[in-house]
Amino acid sequence: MRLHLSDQDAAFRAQMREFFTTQVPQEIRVAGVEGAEAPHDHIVAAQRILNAAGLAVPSWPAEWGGRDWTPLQKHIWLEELRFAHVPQPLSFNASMIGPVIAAFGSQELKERFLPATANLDIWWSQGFSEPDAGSDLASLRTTAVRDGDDYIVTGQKTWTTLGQYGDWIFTLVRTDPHAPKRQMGISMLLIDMTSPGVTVRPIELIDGSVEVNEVWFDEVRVPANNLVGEEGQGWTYAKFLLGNERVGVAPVASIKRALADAKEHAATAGPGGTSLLEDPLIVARIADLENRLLALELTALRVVANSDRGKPHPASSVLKLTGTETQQAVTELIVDLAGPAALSRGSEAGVLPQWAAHASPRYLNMRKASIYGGSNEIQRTIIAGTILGL
Amino acid sequence: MRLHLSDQDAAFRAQMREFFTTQVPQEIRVAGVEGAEAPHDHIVAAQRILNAAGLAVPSWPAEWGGRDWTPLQKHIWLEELRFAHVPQPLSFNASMIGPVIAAFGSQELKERFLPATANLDIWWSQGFSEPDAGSDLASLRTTAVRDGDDYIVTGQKTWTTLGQYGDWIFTLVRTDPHAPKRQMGISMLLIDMTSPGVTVRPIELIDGSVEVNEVWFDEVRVPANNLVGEEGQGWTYAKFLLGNERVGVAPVASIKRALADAKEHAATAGPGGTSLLEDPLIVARIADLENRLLALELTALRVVANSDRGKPHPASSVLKLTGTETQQAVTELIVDLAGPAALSRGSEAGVLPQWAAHASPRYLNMRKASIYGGSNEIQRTIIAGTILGL
Amino acid sequence: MDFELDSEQSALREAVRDLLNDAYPSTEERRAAQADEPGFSEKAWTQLAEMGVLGLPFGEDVGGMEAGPIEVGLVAEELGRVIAPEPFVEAVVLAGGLVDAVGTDAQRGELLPGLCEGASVFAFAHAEPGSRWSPQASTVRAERTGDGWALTGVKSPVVVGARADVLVVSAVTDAGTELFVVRGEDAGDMVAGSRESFVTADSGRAATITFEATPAQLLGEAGVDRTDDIALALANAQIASCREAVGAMERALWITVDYLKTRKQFGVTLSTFQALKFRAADMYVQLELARSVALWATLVLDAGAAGGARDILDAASRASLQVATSARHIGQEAVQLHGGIAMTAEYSAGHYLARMLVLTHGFGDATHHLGRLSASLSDHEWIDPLTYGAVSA
Amino acid sequence: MDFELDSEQSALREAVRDLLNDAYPSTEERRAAQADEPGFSEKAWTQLAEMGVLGLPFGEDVGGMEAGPIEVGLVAEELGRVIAPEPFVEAVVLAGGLVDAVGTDAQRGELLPGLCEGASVFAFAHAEPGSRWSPQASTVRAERTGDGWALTGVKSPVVVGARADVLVVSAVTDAGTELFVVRGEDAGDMVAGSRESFVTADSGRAATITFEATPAQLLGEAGVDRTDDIALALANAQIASCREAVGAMERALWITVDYLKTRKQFGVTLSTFQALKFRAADMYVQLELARSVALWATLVLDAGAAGGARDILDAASRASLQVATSARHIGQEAVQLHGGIAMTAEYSAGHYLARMLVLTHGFGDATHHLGRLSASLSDHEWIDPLTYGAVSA
Repeated sequence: MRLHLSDQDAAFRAQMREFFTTQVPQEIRVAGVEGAEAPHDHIVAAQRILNAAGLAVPSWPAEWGGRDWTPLQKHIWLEELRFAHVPQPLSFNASMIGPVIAAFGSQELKERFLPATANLDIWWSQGFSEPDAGSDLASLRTTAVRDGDDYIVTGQKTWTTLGQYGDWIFTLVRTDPHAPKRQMGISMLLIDMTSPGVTVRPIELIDGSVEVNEVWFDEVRVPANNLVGEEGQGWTYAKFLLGNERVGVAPVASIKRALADAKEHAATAGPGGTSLLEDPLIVARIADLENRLLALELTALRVVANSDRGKPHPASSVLKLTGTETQQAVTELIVDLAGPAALSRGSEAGVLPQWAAHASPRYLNMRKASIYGGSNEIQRTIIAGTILGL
Repeated sequence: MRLHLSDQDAAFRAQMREFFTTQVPQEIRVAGVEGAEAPHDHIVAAQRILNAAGLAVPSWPAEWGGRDWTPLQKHIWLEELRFAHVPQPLSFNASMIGPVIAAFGSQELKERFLPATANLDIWWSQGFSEPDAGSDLASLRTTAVRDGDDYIVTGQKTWTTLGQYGDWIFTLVRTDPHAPKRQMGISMLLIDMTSPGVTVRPIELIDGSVEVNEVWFDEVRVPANNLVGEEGQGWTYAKFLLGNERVGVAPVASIKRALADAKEHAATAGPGGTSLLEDPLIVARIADLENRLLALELTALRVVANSDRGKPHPASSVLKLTGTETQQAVTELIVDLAGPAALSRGSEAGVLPQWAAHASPRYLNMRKASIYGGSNEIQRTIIAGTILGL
Repeated sequence: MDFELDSEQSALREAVRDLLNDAYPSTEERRAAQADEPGFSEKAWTQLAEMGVLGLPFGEDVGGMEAGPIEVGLVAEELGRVIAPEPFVEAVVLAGGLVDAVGTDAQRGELLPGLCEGASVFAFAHAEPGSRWSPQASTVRAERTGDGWALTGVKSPVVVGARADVLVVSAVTDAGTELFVVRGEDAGDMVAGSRESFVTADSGRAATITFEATPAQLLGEAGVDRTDDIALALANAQIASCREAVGAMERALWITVDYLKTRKQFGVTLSTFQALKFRAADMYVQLELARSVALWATLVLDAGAAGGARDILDAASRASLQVATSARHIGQEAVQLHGGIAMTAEYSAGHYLARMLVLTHGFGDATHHLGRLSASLSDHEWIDPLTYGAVSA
Repeated sequence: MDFELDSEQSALREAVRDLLNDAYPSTEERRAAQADEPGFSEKAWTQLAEMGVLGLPFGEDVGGMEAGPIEVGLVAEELGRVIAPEPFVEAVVLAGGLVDAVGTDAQRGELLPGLCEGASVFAFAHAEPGSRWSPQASTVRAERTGDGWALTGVKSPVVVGARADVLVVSAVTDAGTELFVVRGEDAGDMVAGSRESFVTADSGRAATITFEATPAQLLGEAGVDRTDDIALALANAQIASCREAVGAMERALWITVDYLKTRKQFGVTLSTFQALKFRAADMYVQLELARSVALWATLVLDAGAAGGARDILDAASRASLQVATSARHIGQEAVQLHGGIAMTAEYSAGHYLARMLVLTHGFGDATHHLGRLSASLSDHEWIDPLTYGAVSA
């Protein structure tokens, strides 16, 4: 057991910090400071800078731009990136479809898609969820019927995050409606979103933002060579894709930055610019959150340290659950720090501080964290079943 | 809608407060101040004083000592009694078997038992729970087999609170093992605990106290005229008995007294007799608990006010749940106020304040509150099912 | 002690409920009403006026109904049930209440009839950037100009501040904090200064109002510090706001229960999952606790004449602490138990969360009120809710 | 950064685990050990000494093993797993640690070998009635008597204070707080004054010790205020205590999980109830969070030489806050999910709750440590756990 980083890892950390804070322009990083999601063009610009430096897709195979880093180094890379407010490489590209194509795609698919995916020349969207499925992904109803060299795809996807920017979409479709188990008839298909018959409709969220979309496929003709791997194996690839990330499950550094910013804001958020850090109840809330975050970070580090030995650490299931709860608690804190200004929905009225004006929409938006990507109820089911054997 | 008590009820309240604080000797009331359960002889003495004044069993029919009070008056009576630290009339007598005998017993049973029950000349114990039943009361296995004018009772009961003092025990026994539904073969039988074959074994609890007991019946011969009401109707009587109390479900005044005492203790519990009420986190905890208790009290008052109209108020199910949680939270607070003295188990070492020395055993003991008498899980099931229709 | 409505009050509740159910049968109508300025339905506002609701707390001499906090509270609760965007609490209870309490008879007679009739919308311009629920003004100043006054400074956020034609404004004077009235020429303009409307977290509207030597009329007698009047008016509005939140909580719970009963996942309805049922039960517990304290605070207001302001401010903080705690719990659980659909603006659950956020934040959040109650902890040995508002025994 | 034990450490853990599993295969043996004075098993104490456990943190010159916080922590965690009543943390880590840190070489050589061999039991007599986890003495005073010292005043509670034959006592002197050693003539008596043993909430033993001009030997050099030494020793013990609590939490969780799997109610095992499963999952989350911070605090201690006492005290408070929160949650849920049986002394779950209460209370409760962390909140922008105990960058 040893607390400190090895000299090598400490140097790696310094190098990452140096790169992110000096090589990524300030105007790209600063938008995040006030708590809003990074805008589309910042995400693209940041990923291209990272990719040029070989820092966009470190988890991929080396021949496609990956780095032979240890899990701890990947963790450090991601946490330093987040802490510097650099927009994270688009997860649909870097963490989802990229690794799947690299692992299961044909050589042709790899050459066609991986470089453009790493460089965010293609903006990928995810077409998994369907309107009535919720957490029950395998009940999907979008069909792909083989017709010569094509599939004809018909159906509807929803919760397609940032789908309004999508160039391509990776989808789960039902190719065999008669498969003995419903997981078996599913395939993974890559679809050009400019194809005739594809319609994208943005869904307005409760904070007034547009982040997710519905995507309709009306007899969309898709070349069969856009199939990933084998027909009927889509469920396997999807599980690989969703279980791929051991590192970064909980956005520790993002929460840490948000909490540090909140503390800084609190120092002048009192009447007449006085400090709210004179209020012992507010101080205790922040101190308590710092400690919860510390526990989360250390648990993430334990999971990372253990991944070194090749087996996933059982505590990894804790990270999503605790990570979202901590993240949400910080947004609640910021709403309360904002005081009367929390009535705002982030408008540019000018006289209210930006962080305060954005506090409520951010809080409302972050309620999604415990729902999307495997709800906290699903996480508890996994812990009870997989770890406790209940 | 009106906040204040009517003049009549206000006078009633003053009268009760006057009686409890002047007619019940201080030495009986003071024992409760330090947070321990009232001793056996105090309970007996208090109930006899109350009974002599017609204040022991107000909910019974008037001919057996009851009073024609409104639900609000009964509430006031109980809360003033608790707030004055008067040991409450033994619930097994006053709230449980007394009303059952009055409602379902023969005239002979009434005359034989009710006056002695009201005056605590008989100390009743409850024989419902069995070792493997838990919350599933109807699975009981103690049998009563008819033999001439007697029943022969064999089996085991457990969790018999204060059974070590019991003169008589009211039991649920299975008289018909072949009944089509297991609830139907159950009868209620009154058993003299001095009968041959009755054995009582005290169970030590985690706080070192002895409060509950196991009771064995080894072919105990019980006269058949000790049967309450009709054979096979025991489940109905038990439900009547357990659902009898609309008033007093949550011991609001006891919690209020404990919290007020805690606040008083806190004022000198700091180093060198200084006040812990200088510590804003402790102050906030107490203020928060006072408000939770207020919400509980007002909810209890709403339930009482509504009982006036004859239908049970749906919010009554909330009282047990919130009452036990609040009660337990106060014991947690007191443990923390006690500081290092909380290591004690209530011993009479002398140099530690009694309230502080008793803090931990009290805390441990009160964990029972959310388990006994319908666990909080059962309460949630009732709320979800009965009120929400889930 | 009695928690039941009398028959007139019940009739009022039914009438208001019917009106609001007609106005807002679904989320769609509410979204439509909030889509454009002023962020609520002028038609519903007029209907409420016609029913007498906008004049409830005022005397018959100014066109009001001479009713009390109980009637005000039940209206607020009904508004909360459908999360109606009409600014009843802000315009009538708060701004109107201040005019009624502080204004001269002439001012009351001049201003309040318009409010009662629905012709006028009031707003209380009080919060300032950086202020935190203080009853005092701090940066907006009033200066004498000949026989009148002029205001300078920024107020924000002011709920319905752009739409209002009567602004009640707090400002610093030599006497402390005094109150002023600024009337728009029409609904859109002031004589001097500017108003900028923005969308609020619950899709309503508030404004940033900049006064630049804006002519204003002093409300009431000159030279009187109005801090206590403002504190009492805020407490009044806060209690009504708590009732509005209780109405919203109740609906949010039942919407969630209905969803659990009908929504299928993994082949069964969600209501078969015990963990979800238990969480719905906990929501119910939180609702009933909040309802109890909010009703009680209404009764303390109702009994308030004898007991004075201190009990009312205390009761308002007590209600706010419980209601804020319950509302956050219920709002968040309503969204979580629904899942993704509740994140969308097309569905109602998220709007309930957003509305409850605003309702439990406009007059101080839970931490704020816990701090206030902490400060007075040593004033009492215990709390006896039945003696509030009475002459101390 | 590495959270794994090396092979020697793993071997130590296995050996300690085997010893303790033999000593306490069930609740019955533990109850028997606690039934009479001194409240723990002298036999197990001797066995731990034979294994070298009681000398772990001390130098070889005094018969110790020259091991560090990592070894101490893993032993504490094993003791916690079976909630063994042996006073390893109090006697070895705390009282022994003070003698080691503050005592002269002569004193170390005189006292510590007996502790390492198991012949001697140490206690730290520090808490005073009314004191609240301060590193200073306040009412017990030491006076010079010729060439020695005499102590007067009351210490309580002193864990294993009646059994201990070497008492390390804090007392007020002109220098501030100094440390003294009082040795019993034999296990039962002191030269002057009295010790009264009482049962603790976890069925162990503590004592009230009354000093009446009791002769005492000064520990270490004269005239040095020992407040910082005491604070550091308390932090050491506190971190070990956190590890002990983590061991207890882990077992409490698994006992509960086993119960849910086997106990039948309403005709099915409790594990079929989703609400109970989810609560077990939440217990696991609390366990892992507590384990992470407690392990980290051990590592901060281990790295401590470079970073100094402040980081260690801070880490101890951070660990204590999380561990106290988790332990209360897990302990209470373990009892609740068991139901009535857990309230009985014959069953283990309640003992785990009681033991965790004591473990998370002896060195300050959650509110106390949250208060400490609040006081230093503005000292840092954020927390970087990997740079603790290092020379500040």
